[in-house]
Amino acid sequence: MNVKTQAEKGYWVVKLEGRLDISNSSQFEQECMQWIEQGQRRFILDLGGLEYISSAGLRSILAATKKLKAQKGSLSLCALSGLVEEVVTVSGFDNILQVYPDLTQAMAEE
Amino acid sequence: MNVKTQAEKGYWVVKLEGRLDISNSSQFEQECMQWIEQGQRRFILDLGGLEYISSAGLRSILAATKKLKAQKGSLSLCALSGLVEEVVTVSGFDNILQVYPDLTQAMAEE
Amino acid sequence: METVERTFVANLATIPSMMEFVSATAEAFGVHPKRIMHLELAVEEATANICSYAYEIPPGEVTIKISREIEMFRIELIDSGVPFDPMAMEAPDLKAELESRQVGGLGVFLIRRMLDDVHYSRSGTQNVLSLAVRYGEK
Amino acid sequence: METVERTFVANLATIPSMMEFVSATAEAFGVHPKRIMHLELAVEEATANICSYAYEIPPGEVTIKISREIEMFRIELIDSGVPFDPMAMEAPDLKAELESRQVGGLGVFLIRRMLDDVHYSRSGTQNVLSLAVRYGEK
Ligand SMILES: Nc1ncnc2c1ncn2[C@@H]1O[C@H](COP(=O)(O)OP(=O)(O)O)[C@@H](O)[C@H]1O
Ligand SMILES: Nc1ncnc2c1ncn2[C@@H]1O[C@H](COP(=O)(O)OP(=O)(O)O)[C@@H](O)[C@H]1O
Repeated sequence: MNVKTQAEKGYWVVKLEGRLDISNSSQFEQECMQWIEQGQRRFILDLGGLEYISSAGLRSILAATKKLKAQKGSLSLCALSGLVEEVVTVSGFDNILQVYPDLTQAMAEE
Repeated sequence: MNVKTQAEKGYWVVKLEGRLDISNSSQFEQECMQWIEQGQRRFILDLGGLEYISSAGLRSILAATKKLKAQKGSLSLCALSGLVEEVVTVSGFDNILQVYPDLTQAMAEE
Repeated sequence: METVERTFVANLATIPSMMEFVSATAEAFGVHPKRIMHLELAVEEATANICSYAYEIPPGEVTIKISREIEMFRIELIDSGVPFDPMAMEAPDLKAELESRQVGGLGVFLIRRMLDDVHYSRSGTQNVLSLAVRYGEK
Repeated sequence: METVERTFVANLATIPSMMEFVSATAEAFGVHPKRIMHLELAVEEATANICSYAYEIPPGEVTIKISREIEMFRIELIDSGVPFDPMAMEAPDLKAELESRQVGGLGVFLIRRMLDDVHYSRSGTQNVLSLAVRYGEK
């Protein structure tokens, strides 16, 4: 998986590309925790380039979200498609996380 | 790969099962070096259960053989079949190592 | 050839190879790419569980048997771990709020939701989890 | 389906998945088990070299393209690393005594000996290594 980050209009935008699965989810979770420690509070995960996610991937996102909430931060998702959209919907994660069609809307409405 | 060892009639018999390839050859080489440090000198590698070997695998066997020769020890192979036999022959390793049809002959003639 | 089979060491590092075995075979047999993703997901979830929970003394083994049936592409995951019937599990509470949302229980749920046919049987000392999808996009 | 293709990160940890991709596809397309072993060996040797030598700043990528030709099962390994033509290498000295035997140079030699057709081409910024076997035991 490729991870690119960028600070933009007060958001911490994290672009994921490829696959978020059991082989890299704990590393990704650690990275999230580091960004939070470094003071980032308003995360947007841009999943436009993410092709695959498993429950291990969801778990890492959930852990980061809980940590952020505890620090009065937020985490939202945007640009889901294909399997990723399906998994997020089927698992009900779209009920507990904010999900936006694209990055512009995520930054406007969040 | 499964590795089973046994001291028998003055030989250190190492039975390899499965695949000896780039993912496990350096670990195997380390194990050989440890056995040599522990004082084992006359190795027989029983390859009856080995299904696959690559140049990385050959390299680890060659390294162990050189080390043993330097300590006046020896290493021979036995019970080769299928791809393993082919790779050993094609690479000319049967010219530089003793190769026997089975363990009994390896222990008798070495 | 109607059936292929492979046995893997059941540890987390081999899961990518197991997924690759299934998806390459599915691709060769003409399963729709979308359904291959569903299969991959199910294989990751099920094998991750086998690696983590099935064996009292890990790592054990898991055999993947693939059959090209007429209407379905089927895989069977066979392990010799503790008896475990994933079909007997309750679905997680999908309506739970973030704070109370449990991190576990999703894997089995996803397997059941993504595929066209899932069933479990215990055969002697083995768990057999049978997973199938149709070939088309559906 | 006549061609399948997959791109992998070129590092040693993904080699088992690359080998699995090739051998599962070969098995599905009816290549003889003995020839599948030859293919696996060639893929391990060639991809290990790509992972180790091709990229100045590793890891790069390697694409594996598989084609089901009528007489041959063919795979192409495509990387964007430094130009390297393995067919131009000299064979290692197989008669060398143990003491002088070099540990390197065998990989490329095995690829050339085990398969029915091997050729290299440079296409733009890419190395393309084409490897093929017949379907039968031979
Ligand atoms: N193969 C297995 N053998 C024994 N127990 C299992 C097995 N697979 C799953 N379980 C049990 O079922 C629970 C739910 O599994 P799952 O839905 O994959 O979620 P998670 O692994 O995230 O907890 C696990 O926590 C474990 O206790
Ligand atoms: N993809 C590659 N790019 C650049 N150089 C390579 C590549 N593959 C092989 N080589 C060179 O060719 C040599 C021989 O390779 P090989 O026959 O596989 O043996 P080994 O890797 O054991 O040395 C290597 O040592 C390396 O210098």
